[in-house]
Amino acid sequence: MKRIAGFALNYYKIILLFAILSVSSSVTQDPLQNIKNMIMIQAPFVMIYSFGMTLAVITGGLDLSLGSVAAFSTCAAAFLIIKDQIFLGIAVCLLIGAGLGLLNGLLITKAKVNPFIATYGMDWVIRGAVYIMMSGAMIYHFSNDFKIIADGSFLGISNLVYISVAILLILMFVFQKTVFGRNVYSTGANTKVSRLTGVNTDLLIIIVYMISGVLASTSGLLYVARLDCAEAFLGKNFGLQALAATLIGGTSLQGGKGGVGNTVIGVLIMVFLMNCLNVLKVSTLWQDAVFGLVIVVSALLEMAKQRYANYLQL
Amino acid sequence: MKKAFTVFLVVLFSISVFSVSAAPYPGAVGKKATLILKDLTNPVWIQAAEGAKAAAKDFGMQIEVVAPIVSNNNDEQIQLVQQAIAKRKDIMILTPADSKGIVPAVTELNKAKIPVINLNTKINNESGRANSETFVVADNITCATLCATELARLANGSGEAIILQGPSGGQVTIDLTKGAEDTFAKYPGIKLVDKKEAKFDRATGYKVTQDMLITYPNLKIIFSCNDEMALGAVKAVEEVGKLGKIFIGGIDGNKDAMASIKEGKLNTTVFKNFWLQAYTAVEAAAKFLDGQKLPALIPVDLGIVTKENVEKYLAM
Amino acid sequence: MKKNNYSRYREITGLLAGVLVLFIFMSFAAEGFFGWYNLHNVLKDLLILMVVASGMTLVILLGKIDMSAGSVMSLASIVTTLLLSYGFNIVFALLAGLLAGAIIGFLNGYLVGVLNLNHFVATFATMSIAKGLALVACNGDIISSDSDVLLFIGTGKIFGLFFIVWFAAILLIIMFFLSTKTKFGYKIYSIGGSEQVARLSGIKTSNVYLLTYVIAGVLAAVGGIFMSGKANSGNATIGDGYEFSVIATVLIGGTPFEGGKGGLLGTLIGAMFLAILKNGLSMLGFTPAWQYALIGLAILIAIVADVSINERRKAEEKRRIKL
Amino acid sequence: MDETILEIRNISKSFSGVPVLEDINMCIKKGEVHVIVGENGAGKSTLMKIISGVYKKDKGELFFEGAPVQINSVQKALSVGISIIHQEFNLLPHRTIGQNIFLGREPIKSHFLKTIDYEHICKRSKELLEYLGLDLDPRTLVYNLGIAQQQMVEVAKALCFESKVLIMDEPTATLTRKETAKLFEIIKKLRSEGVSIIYISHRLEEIKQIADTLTVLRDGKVVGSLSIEDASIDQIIRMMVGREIKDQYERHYHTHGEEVLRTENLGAKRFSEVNINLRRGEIVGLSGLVGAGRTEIAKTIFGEDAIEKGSVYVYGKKYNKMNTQRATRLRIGLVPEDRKEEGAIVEMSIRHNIIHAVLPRLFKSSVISKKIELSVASKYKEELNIKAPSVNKLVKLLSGGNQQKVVIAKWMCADCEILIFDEPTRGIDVGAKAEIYAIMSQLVGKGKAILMISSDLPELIGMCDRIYTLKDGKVTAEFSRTEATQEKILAACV
Repeated sequence: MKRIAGFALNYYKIILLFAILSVSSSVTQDPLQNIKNMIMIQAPFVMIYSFGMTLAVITGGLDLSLGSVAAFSTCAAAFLIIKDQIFLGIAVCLLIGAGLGLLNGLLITKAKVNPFIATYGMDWVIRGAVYIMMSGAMIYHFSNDFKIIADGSFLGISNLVYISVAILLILMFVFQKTVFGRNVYSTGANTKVSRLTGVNTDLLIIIVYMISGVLASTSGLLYVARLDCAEAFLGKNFGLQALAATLIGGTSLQGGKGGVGNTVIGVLIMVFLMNCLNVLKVSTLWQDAVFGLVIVVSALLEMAKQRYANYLQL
Repeated sequence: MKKAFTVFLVVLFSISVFSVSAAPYPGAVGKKATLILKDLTNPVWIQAAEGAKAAAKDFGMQIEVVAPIVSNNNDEQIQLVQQAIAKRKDIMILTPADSKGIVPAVTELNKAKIPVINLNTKINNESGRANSETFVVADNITCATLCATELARLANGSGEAIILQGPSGGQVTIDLTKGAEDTFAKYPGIKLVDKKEAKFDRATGYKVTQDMLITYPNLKIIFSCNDEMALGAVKAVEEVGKLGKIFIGGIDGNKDAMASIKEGKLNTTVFKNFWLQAYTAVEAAAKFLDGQKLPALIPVDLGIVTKENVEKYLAM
Repeated sequence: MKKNNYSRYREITGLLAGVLVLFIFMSFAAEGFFGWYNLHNVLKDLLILMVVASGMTLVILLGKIDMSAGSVMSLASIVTTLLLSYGFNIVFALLAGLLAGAIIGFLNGYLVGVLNLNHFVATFATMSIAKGLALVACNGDIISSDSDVLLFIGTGKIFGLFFIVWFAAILLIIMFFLSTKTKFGYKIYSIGGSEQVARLSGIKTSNVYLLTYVIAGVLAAVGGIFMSGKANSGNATIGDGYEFSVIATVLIGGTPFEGGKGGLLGTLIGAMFLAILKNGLSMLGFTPAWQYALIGLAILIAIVADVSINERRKAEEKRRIKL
Repeated sequence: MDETILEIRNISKSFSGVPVLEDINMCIKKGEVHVIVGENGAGKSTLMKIISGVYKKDKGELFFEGAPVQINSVQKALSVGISIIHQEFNLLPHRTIGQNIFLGREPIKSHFLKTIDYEHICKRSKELLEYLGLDLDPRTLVYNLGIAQQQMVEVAKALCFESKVLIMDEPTATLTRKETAKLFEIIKKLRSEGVSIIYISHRLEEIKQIADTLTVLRDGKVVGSLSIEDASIDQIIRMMVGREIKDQYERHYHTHGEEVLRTENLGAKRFSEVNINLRRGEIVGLSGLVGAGRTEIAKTIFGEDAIEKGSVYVYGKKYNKMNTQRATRLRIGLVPEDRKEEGAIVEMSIRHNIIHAVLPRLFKSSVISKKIELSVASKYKEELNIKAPSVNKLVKLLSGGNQQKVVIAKWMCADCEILIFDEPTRGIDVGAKAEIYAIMSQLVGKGKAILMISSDLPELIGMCDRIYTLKDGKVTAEFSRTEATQEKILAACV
């Protein structure tokens, strides 16, 4: 009995995932296409910017400016891409993402502003800047060479999957297997100890926010490529959605725990659940309430899991 | 020197006299007006601001165009109304984000004796406390009716339909949904199977449509509360190869929506002509200030854009 | 003795000076800003913000956060107007609105104080739950109210001052009293200062968490009812994003996330800062796009200034005390 | 006088399966000063925390004034009449003195509104402060106070409970001689008023001055209780340690190598004009009262705090600026005082912590090999005898001594040449203490240099080759191993 409970606690998210999937599959006529939609198209977008949030959360902070960073960088880049300077445009987009991340990081480490309010303030500033920059314009009808990034597929699998899996693998490698990643975790768990062990914690945190910015602009770029339009209000709900996915995935706000792997599960739960509600024909009005419940329940289960793990170790 | 100055003054005077005499509504010249919009970050509303400014220039009025920071926020609109009263504006052109919630602010305008020109969305005046001089009609219920009728025509009056909505609880969503629902109800063959929130956002519209295509394989009509979501839906429908089988309609008349119609992807949209709306409203304000009587309703030509007439709208 | 009183308020004098400068600048620069009509309205709006922020201040003094404040406003607005539209008595409807806030507050307090869930996660979840409940209750519709009482709450005047001003002033005096003069207020500061010390002093922390979150919920509900009074209608989007403004207000007012220091007076000045800034920028004719950027910048500058002043003090104090 | 006020019967307590107290029996009489002595880790503080309701006992009973009492919360202990001055400060820095003194039991003005009578708080606090001979305004915020003043506020806090049993856990650790004398006066006054005082101290010389009865604890057991007239210092020490003191400090002295660290007129916030040096194969002690600037010197050398004046020479090279990255690159390691907050990441595993400092050097390609990581971590776990089933165990689940060994292992693993130990044995049981001494000894044997900070004078004298004494941020004296005695050092510190 105890063993079953332990198993359930350790793998409850996977169990939940399959439960949701089987419900939604049983009511749809084309479950395969449905799963394909979710995994190949819907999840990758959310995943990439959620990774950014996850990394920020691992350092013990959070990044509420993801959406506006995505909007600003893609809108700026779109001016170039529309003139068919695709590579330059992409480079500019990612650079702007990194630059805005740098600003966040500097505010947090050097000016010592709490990450919550720092990234929230930055969100306003950047969003304002992109509105001013676009002043009501939209940029659309990009060339196919650019759109193929998000639209194309290889061996029947969407490019989005390749891109997001590649990003996932790189991030997993960097954050699980390298000295840099290890130090990020240590810094998140206890910044002071890490600094007293000779880690340049400020630099690490800045780099993480830069990566987070780059991830935000990457996902923004993919949206632009997929939907063929760059506009100023892209990503208004990125921040809160990414936070929800990260929390459902089980990355703790205390920092130093969890990881992008968890967030994959968190994103899948979110996407599957949203889809499940849709195919079950549940009114959209219920969505918010259901999400709130899922976050509470997963946080409580996560806590139970921690207690159980501690209990086992004693 | 003195002479030169006199000449200068005379020239200046004659210019001003000339310009006044050229103005169609002399009573409006130099008057201060405020136009409150629902939003000033969205392209279509920025067009409206441009229209209003053009009109103000034509009629020699001073106009200030404002909007809430958070789009469609009623409370901020109330604050903007109060600011306009504080600035003692001569006339107010108001586009309420919430037709019920704006009522107390309009009451205040009435008390301050600032005439109100109602634009776009009707102020709910059931209580009789929110009087406006005229209503420049480009309201969403009419838009929704136009679009839904066109979609129903395309679908030969039968089939399953869904509505993609803006943020739940917002006035725009409520009105558009009502217009579409009422219209579809007139066709016994059309079954409205679902309404889904897609936040006025292209990406969300795309994602929700994917789910809807799975849930309702026989879907025939997608009514979208704005062009953004409609274009997201087009993308989703295109990917499953059902373009032409499913009829998609949007609202607003964005440039890229019309481009999409031209390509034969999006089926229809309602050209709300925000520029003209605002221009008409400011003109109505000028007429009122000039002492002319205004009709209760001033319709603005809302065009239903289809593949056949899209060239005309694109040229505008 | 004088010196000590001074040091107690020293932390907010800088901000107060900033507010004054802002006020004077706006009075000269913005047409229509300096006038009773406008200032009266600014006062009303800042007091609505302040009512919600005073609940948030208590929560942040505890070292926690309440992300659900905005959603609670929407929920209270919907509950009240919905009951009114069903023909219930106004008093009953208002109480029900407040009760809705209290229930969400209790849920927050229970999750945080009793189940020991992370406060951000817990209130982030109840934020969705409360918003969802509001949407479900009103079926996604705006609810109009014919109640003159509700309208009076939002726009009515007594002796030339808005009802909201009177009510909020009384409420704030009570809150100020509660937080500085009562046992409960002392407990909040103690727990925020150090939960361990508070425990060792025999304070039952979970009760304080529960009560504080309930108060924050009720005050958010009051804010929501004020807002629906101003519009004389109920709207499930009334409080969208409001929690962020409220948290920014509290932080600008010098109550940091660590808890245990700061207080309502600072928050009041923070609310003045934001309200004057918003009104003034709008009066100056900045477009929403520019307002976005400038408000964000102002928040960052205010916080950075506050942090850099406190940072120096903190370095001092770290060497002196170990907790 | 002979009336028993508090009786402790068969109290046992264990943490994470490690017994800390076993079958403790003790009698506290009314109006006596009962001193409890014992080494760090003997269980004194734990016992006091059980009596004052902070911890729950596993087994045993408490009798107060002859009747059994269940003390299961701090509140309960206070209501019975037991209060405690903890070893660590329990003050809120952003509250006033008055508010701190009355923390948790503020006087109420109106029962209906539950308002606090701040006037009364200030008046009563003022009285208490005057009683303690302090001229302070009760409205002062605590963070404006010095360490000694804070300690006196703690005393005032306990006094105002009007308790029948007052526990003082090392109250004089941070006080000057004058303040200590004042405190003793107060203790005597309280005793004459019938208050029983349980007094915990390390300073044996104090005990003779104030104690009526003495109980010695060792390894969680009562070794014996005796009246103060019957006790000699030697006897107490023997009871405390259970063996001759010299056994503990296993030192082999070596010839000293070249100088590796020197400070030249080093100054920062809490100290100035500090000139000390450190050679290979040498343990140098820093002694001084809490607040004298010992930890600050260590942190400045290590680069955590900024150098404001002067410079640090490492291996003969001059540095006017230092940061922790540079310090670690120079193979300096700091074992800080606060293990859980500054020493180890307790939420992470032993393995993570051990290889934390060596990471960039161990994995030059920056890719971590789990195999190497495991083997390195296991090697140090074995070498330092860290008691844990595996290196994957979380540090927070280890005992204090093993946590400290993990921190030391971190620096040994990074092959540090210069190690700074700040209170390395605080709160560690006797066995582990000896192990840590052995490790230190072994390190200097290998030619490393150690700077050691400790409040435990016998430990300093036993371990160090040289000792610097500090007072108010200035070096007051330097003693060689042969010169150093407790009396001399103390005299130079106060």
